[in-house]
Amino acid sequence: MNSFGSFGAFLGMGGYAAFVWPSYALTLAVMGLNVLWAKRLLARAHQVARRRLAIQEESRLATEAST
Amino acid sequence: MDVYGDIPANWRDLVLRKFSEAEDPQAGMSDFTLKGENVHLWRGERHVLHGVHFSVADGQCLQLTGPNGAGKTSLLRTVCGLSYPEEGHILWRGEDVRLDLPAFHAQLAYLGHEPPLKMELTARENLHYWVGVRRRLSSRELDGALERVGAQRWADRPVRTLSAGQKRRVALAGLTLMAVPLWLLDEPTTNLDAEGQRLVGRLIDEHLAAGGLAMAAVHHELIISSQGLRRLELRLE
Amino acid sequence: MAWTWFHRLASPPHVYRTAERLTPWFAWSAAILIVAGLIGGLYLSPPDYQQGDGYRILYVHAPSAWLSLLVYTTMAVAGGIGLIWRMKVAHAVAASCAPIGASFTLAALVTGSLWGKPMWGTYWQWDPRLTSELLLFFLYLGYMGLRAAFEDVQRSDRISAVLAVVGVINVPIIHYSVVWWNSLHQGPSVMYLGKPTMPPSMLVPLLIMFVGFTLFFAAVLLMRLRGEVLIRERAASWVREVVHS
Amino acid sequence: MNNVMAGEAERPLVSAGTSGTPSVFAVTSLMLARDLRLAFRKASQLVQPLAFFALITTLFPLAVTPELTQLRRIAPGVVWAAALLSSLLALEFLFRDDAQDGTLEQYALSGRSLTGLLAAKTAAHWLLTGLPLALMAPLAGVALGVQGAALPGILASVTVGTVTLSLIGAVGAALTLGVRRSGALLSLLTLPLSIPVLIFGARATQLAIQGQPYGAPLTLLAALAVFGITVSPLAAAAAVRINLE
Repeated sequence: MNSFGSFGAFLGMGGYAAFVWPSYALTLAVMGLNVLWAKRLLARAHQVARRRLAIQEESRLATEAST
Repeated sequence: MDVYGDIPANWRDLVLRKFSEAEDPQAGMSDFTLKGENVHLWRGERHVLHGVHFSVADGQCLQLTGPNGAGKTSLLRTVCGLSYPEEGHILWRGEDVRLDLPAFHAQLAYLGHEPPLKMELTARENLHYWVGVRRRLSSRELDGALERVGAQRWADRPVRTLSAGQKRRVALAGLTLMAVPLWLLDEPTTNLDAEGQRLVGRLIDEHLAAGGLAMAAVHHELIISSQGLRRLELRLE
Repeated sequence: MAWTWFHRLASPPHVYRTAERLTPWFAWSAAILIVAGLIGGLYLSPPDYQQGDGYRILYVHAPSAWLSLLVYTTMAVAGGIGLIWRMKVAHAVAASCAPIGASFTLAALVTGSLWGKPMWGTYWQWDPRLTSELLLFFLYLGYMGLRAAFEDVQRSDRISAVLAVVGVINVPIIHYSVVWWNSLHQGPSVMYLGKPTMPPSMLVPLLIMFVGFTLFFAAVLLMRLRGEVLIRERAASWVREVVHS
Repeated sequence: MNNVMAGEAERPLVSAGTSGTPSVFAVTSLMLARDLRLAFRKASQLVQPLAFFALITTLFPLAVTPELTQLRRIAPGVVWAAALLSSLLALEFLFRDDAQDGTLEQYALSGRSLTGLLAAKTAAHWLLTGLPLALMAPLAGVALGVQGAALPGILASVTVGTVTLSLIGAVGAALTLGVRRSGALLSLLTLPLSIPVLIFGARATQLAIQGQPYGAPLTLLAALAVFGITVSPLAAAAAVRINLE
């Protein structure tokens, strides 16, 4: 079924371990970072929107109070 | 086709306009009027223009007043098509100016805060290159315009050596040379002495008498004798 | 008008809610496919007769390189739509694309050079594919630099859209001029990508990875898009609902 | 158009009639004349790129070797890298001066096509920087040990190549018009797009030095220039309008 006799051979990658594993690690890290950045962007956008709504609410109340 | 001619800003709108013209031969025959309908403009986070309405008929001058930051300059820039209103329309003779901006631009002259002059060129050269893009100018015409604003004595000095008021006068000469019906002026009397302010008033009066229109953002009342003076007060939010 | 459905579809609240609804679907199917591709590529597929197990880098390198191009194209098309129809949502899509594309371009570059070491004996060869990828990375950097140079989001959107459209026209020109240049200097090119003679046991995991990476891009794009749409939306009542729920 | 005016006025009618509208040719030559006159009043700016070009060429014999046989080998690279960098030098101010004193705004509002006006400005820029560089390139070639027979080839390739460089530069300058201290960003935007010019230009120069026919890369350079002429002014005009907004 597979090409590796043992788990050790799998980790060894036929002598190419030093190139194969870092490649996979880097690519998965890039994917993880992308998800993280996206979550952070979304959280920040929510925060900004909330602040903006609060300011609008305040100025609305102020104009209502003055009239 | 003329490369410098009318290039449609937006092909889709142009197609629509072609259709409406075909259906209504009267379109485009309405007055020489400028109208703004419910103009909203945002500048970044700032809501600068809140649904501004105005109209200017032939022979009228609309004077824009209001404190700094009320949107006078923004309104002028929106009217001339530099800024794009988020909502609302600017209508020129009943037609949205966005449908054919180059044709609208050919009918207007805009003077901003600073006179649009090159410091290295003389007043005469400046007018030649600035107005020459729009229309052919004879040197007699140029001389006439320079004389009208009292600039003939220093017309051949580099603009760098002129005072702020003198530069403003050169810009006014350019304005009259454009020979267009619509003037959009941002603080036209800045840096001018009392005589210069009267000159601006005289130029506008003559322009209105000839059937032209003007819109001017001002801090000090314009000195105009024409009956066509109207006001629009812009307020801060 | 025929355009109303289009505008309703592209209205910010509709886009925000649809993106929210679709994200998990894309994310989970991407995760499943990528895990399947990893197992297939790292474990099940046979070693290459020439490159042994070293060729397995292909399964992350090639999909990354594919995304680097796909994302740039998406960004340019979205930017172009935003420019022509003045559609904020399209600009939000373009803004979401850049960091994703740049990061995968970097991944393609580094995995390519890690692959090059055992194959060429050096980490860097001026091979046309890697060179084009490097230039693409510079294009991304320029785009992001230009975007960051403007404070006003509207202006930043529109200016960078012009650059993206100019860039996407130039990408093929740059690529083919680099290929032409390389053909003069005949460097060693051992790498192969999707050779038609690939046995199915090698090819299937690769295809699974391509689809998985694409779905992953879609999922991250939709997440970023929600943020970018919110940033561009001003006083809208739907924002209140979204933010406070 | 409608010249319907009330009253008699001494000055020209309030609407410019089509009879008074200058032709395309007249407007183009007016713009060219203006930019050339302005440039000659600030002549030091004209000389700077040329001095820069000469300086870079001088660096290589000092840094690598004074031996002409070896310099001849790297001459194409030196000439083209120097041309690329020198053409960047004057770029930042291509539209900036006009934007700052408001003349660019006047051109955008002149009713004439901004695309055409910017094309004329780009042509002036090429006449002022590209052409002098091209005339100087053979001199640099001589200094690098190139034989006389190769000089026409160098002249031709740099002449055609700098046209495209000016066009790419115009887009970059228009994009970064609203950015303060845009020098580094401008290089980041324009250099990757200039790679095809570098490749074909250096190749044509190399073939000329080796005494072989260089028609093929020169044709490709010309094709790039033609393509640039059709795309660049449009993109520059779009960018300028956005930056004036």
